[in-house]
Amino acid sequence: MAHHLSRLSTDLGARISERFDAVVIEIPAENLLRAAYELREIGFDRLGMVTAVDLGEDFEMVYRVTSRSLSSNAFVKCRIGRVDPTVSSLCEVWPAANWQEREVWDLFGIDFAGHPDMRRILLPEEWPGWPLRKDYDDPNVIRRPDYI
Amino acid sequence: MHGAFAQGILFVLGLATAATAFILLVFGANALLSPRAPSPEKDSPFECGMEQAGEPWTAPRLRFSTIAALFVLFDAEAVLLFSVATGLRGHVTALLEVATFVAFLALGLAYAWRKGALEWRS
Amino acid sequence: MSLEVESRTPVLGEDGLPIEELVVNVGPSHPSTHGVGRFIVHLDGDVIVRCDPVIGYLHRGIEKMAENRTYLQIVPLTDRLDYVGSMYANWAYCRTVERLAGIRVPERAEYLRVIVCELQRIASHMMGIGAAAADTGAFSMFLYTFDVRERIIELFESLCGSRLTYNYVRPGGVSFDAPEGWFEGVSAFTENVDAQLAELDSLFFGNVITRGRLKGVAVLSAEDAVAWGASGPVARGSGVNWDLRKHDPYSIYPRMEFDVVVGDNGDAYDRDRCRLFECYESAKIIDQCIAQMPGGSFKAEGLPRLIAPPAGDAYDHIESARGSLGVYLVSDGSPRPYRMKVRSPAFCNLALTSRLAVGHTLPDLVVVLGSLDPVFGEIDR
Amino acid sequence: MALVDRIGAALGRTPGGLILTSVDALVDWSRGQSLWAFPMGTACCAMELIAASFSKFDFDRLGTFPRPDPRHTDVMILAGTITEKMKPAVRRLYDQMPDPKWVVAMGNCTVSGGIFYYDTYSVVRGADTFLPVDVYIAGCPPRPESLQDAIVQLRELVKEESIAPGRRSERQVALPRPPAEGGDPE
Repeated sequence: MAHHLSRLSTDLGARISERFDAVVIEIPAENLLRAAYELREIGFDRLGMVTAVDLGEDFEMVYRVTSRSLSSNAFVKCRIGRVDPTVSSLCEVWPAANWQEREVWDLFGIDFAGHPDMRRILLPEEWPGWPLRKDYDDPNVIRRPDYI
Repeated sequence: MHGAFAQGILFVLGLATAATAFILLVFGANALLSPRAPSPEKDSPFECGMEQAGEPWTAPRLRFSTIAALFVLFDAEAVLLFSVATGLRGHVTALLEVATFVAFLALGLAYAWRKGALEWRS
Repeated sequence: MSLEVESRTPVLGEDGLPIEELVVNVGPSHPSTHGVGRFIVHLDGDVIVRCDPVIGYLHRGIEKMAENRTYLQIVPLTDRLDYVGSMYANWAYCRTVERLAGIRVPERAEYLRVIVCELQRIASHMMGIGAAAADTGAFSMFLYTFDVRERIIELFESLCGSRLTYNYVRPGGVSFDAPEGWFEGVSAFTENVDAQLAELDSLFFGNVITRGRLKGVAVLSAEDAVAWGASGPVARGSGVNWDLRKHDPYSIYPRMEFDVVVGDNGDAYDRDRCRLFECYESAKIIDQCIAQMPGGSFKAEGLPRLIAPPAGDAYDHIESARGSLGVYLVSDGSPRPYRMKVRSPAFCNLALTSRLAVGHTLPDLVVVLGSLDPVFGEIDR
Repeated sequence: MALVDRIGAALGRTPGGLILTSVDALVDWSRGQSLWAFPMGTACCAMELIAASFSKFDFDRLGTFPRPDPRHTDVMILAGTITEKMKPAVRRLYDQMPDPKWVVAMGNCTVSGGIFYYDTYSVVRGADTFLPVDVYIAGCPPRPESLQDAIVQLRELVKEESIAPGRRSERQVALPRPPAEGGDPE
């Protein structure tokens, strides 16, 4: 498995670390699309999950891909800046990303360049703000009192 | 003959009046006793809770009308066959007449089939 | 609040005449959408030209709520995700917390979890097949499948006291041990479930009207199923041999012998039938679990009251009735997760409707939805 | 003024209102025995509503027949969480129901937002903020028996309706009604 990914780290600047259950691949955001094509060639034909984490100063995109032939899983992570966050859309590599990217756009406000149908999917169209960001404040949200 | 005939007529008239009376009673009670509170939202068309997504006044497809015409045609044929079947039971010549009648209509059906009028989708 | 319909560019039909599309709204309150999904359907006559799903009518923001609750308080939230099979979300979430915090779960708890989740699979499939049957007119089938489901709900009620939102699987084990006599009840259930499933099979799938309505509708190819991320009976119905219990084994599934049900031509008939045959396999698994049931405690000892796992992230998934249900947790060392993401199988399966429904008639849209078995609590989260 | 209001008013003026009360009793009894339900099922309570209408708990013996069409129904059973995106749809479906109509709020989410009260941005905290709710059922989800008990309790409320306009029993006045802006066209 590791030699497959070695090409990734050499020409795409990926940092690969092995965890007991999955390979974690950190990719600079501009090489994400080429890395995705590369991964699909290697055999990662299933995109399981697309999500984002608001780390305060920037966002971290987390993709989880699975390869049935190699029977192994991989996390692909990349960091994007907080101001006007955009990342290339992986719809043409794995169509499964279509709806999940729309959900990340809907809840985080991260734009996906090249997405065929970039609309909100869960919230009404005219919903102000991006709810899952840490700095999202909504007047009618009632905070739960901290008993613990 | 006279008695049975009158009895038949009475029976039919009695049935008709009973049916209409029942319907008038039910709908009349409903019209009398149900409250009226008309409002623009109440009259808006029901589309699963949403506003109407597009106006319903669109031109229907041609195939609906061809299928309807064919149905009326063969339905009329069936109606005629009923009268023939009851009236001319047991005569050989009747069989021939009915056979030619049905043959002509079968010819029409075969023509429609060949022309593809029965295909629902192109 | 209506979705603005684009300007009417005349689409030319095959006979050159402009087609005026009839736009119909199969909206949130509709018996055949199995919940609050909305499908804006563009019709040419009664043939669907375009169908785009609108979801989010049950989006409660569970992922945002989870960021302000401790790890134990999130378990009742996961019950409300896939409310037809709430044991799954419990288990997927608890596996991720255990992986994050490094908690070892005793053997007996793993066996109880597998028994409970396989029972839940039968109950969830009974709802899925019943609803799909009711949509094609076989309403009595829905009553028959609900009879089986009610028996399972009675077993759950005697186990953890609730009919639908069980809150049974907790990080580190399960909340209650099985009361005595419960295992006899379960094995009594699995004994005659095979006969009932055979009856359902002949009642619905043997019926010639069902074959006419379901066969050949919404054919999903294996490549599309994998490319669009479909999983569970939807993917297996079109020949994708991928079942997490077998191909990415977790818990004690390696000790169980069962076979993965795979359909061949990927139409609505195969998907629904795969669900029914999976119930046979689940019954087999339950019997084996009861046979090998070990003693011992049902909860990990020495578990701190307030679980505060070390900083890091973890992802784990299980094979739920709808597919691979995964939970991704990011923790920053505090007793509250920093981020929780639920990877919902029904969400990815529903994305297929816009491709599967095109070309079919409007009544077939109901069959397509029935075969995808959406549950909107899990889709909208 | 519908014909029935004039009849009701006229009957009301008869001495002692004997005829009006007897007509009311007959009308209310017949309505109470066949309250057709509009299953506004959104979340988990919908599963219990389905379980309640099937053979084990059998809603039909109370005369309650689930009809998914607002035009055919008298009671709207709100089963499940109502979100901001769903609120206009629920309000429109309530408006499209013919009079006389009642609302049963089933489950904690419709009564007060329930488990989704805190920290959510998209849940309506209680159906009575925009709908006139008549019977509240606690439970998450409530058992089918408590749902059927709600319909039996609703019959008491139905018994207080009158065909003469303007007669509202104190129990109906005491029920919380939504503020005027989202108000019921009382």
